Amino acid sequence: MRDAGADNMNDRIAAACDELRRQIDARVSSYFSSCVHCGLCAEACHFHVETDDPRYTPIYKLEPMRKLWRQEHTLLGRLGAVLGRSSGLSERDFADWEELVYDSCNLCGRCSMVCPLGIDITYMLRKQREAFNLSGYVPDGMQKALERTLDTGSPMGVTLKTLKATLAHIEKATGLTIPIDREGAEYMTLFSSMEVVNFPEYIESIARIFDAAALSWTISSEAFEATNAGIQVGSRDGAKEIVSRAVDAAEKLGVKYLISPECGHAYTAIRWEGPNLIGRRYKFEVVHILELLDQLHREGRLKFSGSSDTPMTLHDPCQIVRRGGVVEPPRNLLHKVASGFVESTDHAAMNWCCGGGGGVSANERAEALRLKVFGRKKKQFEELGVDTVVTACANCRIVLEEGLEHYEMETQVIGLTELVAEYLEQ
Amino acid sequence: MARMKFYCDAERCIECNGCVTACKNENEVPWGVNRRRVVTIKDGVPGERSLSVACMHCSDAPCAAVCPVDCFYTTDDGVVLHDKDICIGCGYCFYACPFGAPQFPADGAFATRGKMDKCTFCAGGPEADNSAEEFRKYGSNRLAEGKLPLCAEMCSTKALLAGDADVLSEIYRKRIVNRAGRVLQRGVPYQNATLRSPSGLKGKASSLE
Amino acid sequence: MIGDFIDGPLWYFSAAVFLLGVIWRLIAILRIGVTVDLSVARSSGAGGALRTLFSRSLPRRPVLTRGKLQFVAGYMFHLGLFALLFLAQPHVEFISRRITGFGWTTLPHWGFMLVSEAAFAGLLLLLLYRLMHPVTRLISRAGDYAASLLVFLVMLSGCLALARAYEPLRLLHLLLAELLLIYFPFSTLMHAFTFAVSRGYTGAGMARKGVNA
Amino acid sequence: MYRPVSRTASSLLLLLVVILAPVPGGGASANNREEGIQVPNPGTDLWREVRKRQQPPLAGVKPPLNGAPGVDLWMEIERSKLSPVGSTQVKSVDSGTLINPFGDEWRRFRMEWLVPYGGYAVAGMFLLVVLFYLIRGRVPIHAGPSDKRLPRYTVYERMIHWFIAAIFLFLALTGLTMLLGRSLLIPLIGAEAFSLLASASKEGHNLFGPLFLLALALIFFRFVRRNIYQRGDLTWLLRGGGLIGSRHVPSNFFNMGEKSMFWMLVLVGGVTAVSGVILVFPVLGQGREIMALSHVAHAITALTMILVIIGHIYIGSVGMEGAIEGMTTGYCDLNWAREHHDWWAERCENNGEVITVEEAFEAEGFTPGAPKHHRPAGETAE
Repeated sequence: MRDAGADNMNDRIAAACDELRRQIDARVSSYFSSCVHCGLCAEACHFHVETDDPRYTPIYKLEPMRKLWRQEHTLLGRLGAVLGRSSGLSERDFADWEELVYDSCNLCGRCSMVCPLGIDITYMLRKQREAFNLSGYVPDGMQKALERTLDTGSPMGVTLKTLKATLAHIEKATGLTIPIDREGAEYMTLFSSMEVVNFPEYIESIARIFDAAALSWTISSEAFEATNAGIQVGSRDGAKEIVSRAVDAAEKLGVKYLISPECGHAYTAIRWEGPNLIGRRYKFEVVHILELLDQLHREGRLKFSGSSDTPMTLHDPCQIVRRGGVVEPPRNLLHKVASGFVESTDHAAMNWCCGGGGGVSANERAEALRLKVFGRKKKQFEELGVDTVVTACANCRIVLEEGLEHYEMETQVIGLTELVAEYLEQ
Repeated sequence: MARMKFYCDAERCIECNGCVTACKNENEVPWGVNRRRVVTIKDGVPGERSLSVACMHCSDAPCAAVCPVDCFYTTDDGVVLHDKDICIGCGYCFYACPFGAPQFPADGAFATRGKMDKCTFCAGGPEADNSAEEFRKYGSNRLAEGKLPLCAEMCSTKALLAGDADVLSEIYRKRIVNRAGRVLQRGVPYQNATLRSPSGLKGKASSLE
Repeated sequence: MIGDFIDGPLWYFSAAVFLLGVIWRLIAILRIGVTVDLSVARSSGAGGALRTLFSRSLPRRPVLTRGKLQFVAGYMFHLGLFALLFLAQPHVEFISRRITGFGWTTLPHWGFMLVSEAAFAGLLLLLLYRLMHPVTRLISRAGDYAASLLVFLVMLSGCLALARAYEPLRLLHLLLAELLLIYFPFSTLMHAFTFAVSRGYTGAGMARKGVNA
Repeated sequence: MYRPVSRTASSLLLLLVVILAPVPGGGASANNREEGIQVPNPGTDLWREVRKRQQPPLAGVKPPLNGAPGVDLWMEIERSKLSPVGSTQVKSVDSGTLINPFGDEWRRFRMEWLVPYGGYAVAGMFLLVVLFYLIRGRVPIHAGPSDKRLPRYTVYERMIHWFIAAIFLFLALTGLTMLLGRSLLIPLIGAEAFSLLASASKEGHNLFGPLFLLALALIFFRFVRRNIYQRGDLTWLLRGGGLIGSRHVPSNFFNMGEKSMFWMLVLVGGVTAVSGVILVFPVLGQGREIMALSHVAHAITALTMILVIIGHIYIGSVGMEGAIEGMTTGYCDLNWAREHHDWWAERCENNGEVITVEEAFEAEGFTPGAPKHHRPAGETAE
């Protein structure tokens, strides 16, 4: 969000530079000190691999931050600045790099896994977005999504009314009661708007699973939205606001656990970044739905009957698996309910991103590029020769579906929770 | 000036290796290097002969001709010497020399070919005569002291001779005459003639002059 | 004489610049600090830091295929250089005489040949890769070339001075090495030390989340 | 007159020498050398006698019985030279051998053939190239430079090309320093400075030598398929690659000349590299004769390569417009390709591989720091 008084462009750039300066911590400084510009990160990035465009080299996307770091944290850089050989960051830098920072990065973290110097590029890009947000060089689509979330509670404009209508529909179909605002419940669950609008099957599935497992759960009418556009745009204030809503609601209801749904950034936001954004630990624990399902199954509260023998593979959502750490639960579940499950090449922590993460799917102008780099997923699926893909992120799911449609592929995409619900022992 | 030469009389050499030892001792030659060696052919069979070989101090030295850095020079006494400060240890002199005189100590950081080392006719090198530096690099400089190479001086049978070529030729000639006389006297083929001076002939085999 | 200067004062000066520079750089980096992560960790960061410190020395398969050349050349250069630096007989001699007071086993001739060939081939190939590949061409800065070139010159002068009979050649090698030491703390050559910090941070951060990085 | 005394080795050497340059032999200078000896010298007398006796005796004439006492002995040594003749307490390479007659042949080869003619050949080649440039000028792209590009060499191909180029240049310079330095450099810089330079050259040459073998292997495996001779290559040869007459001779990715250079490099360069390895490791126990022979092979093949590469560098740089871009940027001008490698260009065009200058420029990753939408318009790849 822009400050009211910072309409002046120079002020905005100065504020952005200040922010960037603040973002440079010991980690960032050690990363830039270590980088030898070997270019290996490019070989891990689907944007480079699919386009062969050298500008999509991950570390190159951090050039503004590196420039500032060099000027203020290295002797030669400071010397250059004193001698007037180099100037600070200009508006031009922000304008030039907006596309590289927002359109061509999913914050998927694949580059961070391969850097021989151990540089976490994603960590820095996430920080750089904070400065870009202040400079005003942010894609409209993403900015609007954030504003809508802050105004209406959902990036897609889903209101409580919409949710209630969906829930009523589900209650009717399943004959179950979905508890809302039940104080003292053990678990509170969040949804992503995408699920409410596009994949109500997910809500129906968890209702049935939780019923089967006799789980004490509830939904808060005050905060049911899990997605956090603030994290994607790089708006600390926005992200904090969105996280606080969920935290406040959960603490008000006194739940022990907060369930993060099948949504990538939602998990990162509430599980890993949330406490840092609000500046304190929660009074509850955050669990991912897949972790919970795996745990319920292990505890014997969840039993399966039969399994699908359709050959299928898992698309690991970056923020849940690689950047979230939920690596084994989806696999444990799949081995129970899908006998035809096969791992694709480059799976788990090295999976290729769908191309829509990091807010790219909300960025209309990046659509052509996103579809182009989806070619990587296409090749991955074709190599494996599997027609069904399971995933656990609503955003991945919609991006996969769009990409498959674009390339006229017959591959089906299904949600893991739904698959689990299907083989639930009644 | 004189022309210094070696001459080894195969009829006299008894393969005692005294010359080799003398050389090593006098010049403190580095490990793995032998400036002089005694080669025995037909070892253990009739016609066995031994020769003590080192640098022959050729008048037109092949080593000097092929040296890429031009480190060889011939002294006024006709001794072929080389400058170890110039030598790069390429080994070309070793390829060109008919007698296998140039030797290469394992030197440098990794025991590759070091600077070439060979017989100096006990004449040292380009450094000041009998300086410590000269001794370290090339060994003794007996010539500067008016002495002949120690190998020849130590030879117990006087098979190995060193000195002015004119004098050596004279000795050589006398020995042939002496031996030829024995051949004529006894009527044996030259190859079978014994080497000792016959008692009947007066002092013809002396090499004392 | 210039030789005495290179062998004496300049050597001590460059060694001091190197030592103090590296320490200063590391302190400067660590002094900035990181904010305490309030999220509940899955596992301790220390184990992850240690793990990543070593795991990143091995390539991951998906990138190994695409970056084959860099890995092969990179290994050749780095391993070769390390062996040359710490196992070559003149270096051990130098270190033992000037720094430690004791020496250790050195490489035999064939071993020296092998590692120096590998180091030279690796460095040349990496430098050419930097010059030829669109990605590295785009992201490389003057400092990267300067560092590569300086290291190459140090290696080359060292190899020219192998006969160990020519003082000027040894001094040239020493001079270049001194320049390298002086340049070291202010260049990307610092990665020789900061890689441990970077890997540690990343490893710890990822281990908290439960991912082996 | 000079005649070979060592059997296999010398006949091989003779063959090489005869092939290299049929210039009248070194007999005259050999005589001069012998005349130069005025002082009586038992060692040389002996040696000369051996040589004389080596000649087949005339029918019915027996050598004098008591000509010289040592000669029969040295004759014996000489005759059985190829088997170990002597035993000695000194254990080192060839220490049992009393005479190495091949040394003299090698000396003659090096001093009377290799150094002078090698030097003249290199200088002559330079002169030839300059003359050619003055007469013929730079071969232009007749249709003029276009704004289209064809991808010609991949990153890897360019890398290994410049890899072998750098190594070759270093080896050629250090090699020529050692070969010609005594004649050319010692008069200029003195023996001591040259000794330092020669030592550095020798150590550098020895260290970089094995890398050439590696680079050669990389080049061979990468380019061999495109260098197999095919139909049309003969026509190219017959018309002298277009030098004879003004018409261009069609060719594929590589033309006949380039293919021949490739094979020359692989075969001749292979000999250079292998003989070099034999010379680099004197510790393997190989005798002087093998080393001297290796040196002969090394020198002849290396000089051949140097001469050819001078031509290669000329035609690849100043000699022809548009020739070097393929190796630096990876892309070549479409018109250049059409004029020099038309079959290949046609195939590429049919495959739709033609791109614009701007596209090539971006793909190369030039001009760091400027993202493409802010790159000044009209800037070219040059």
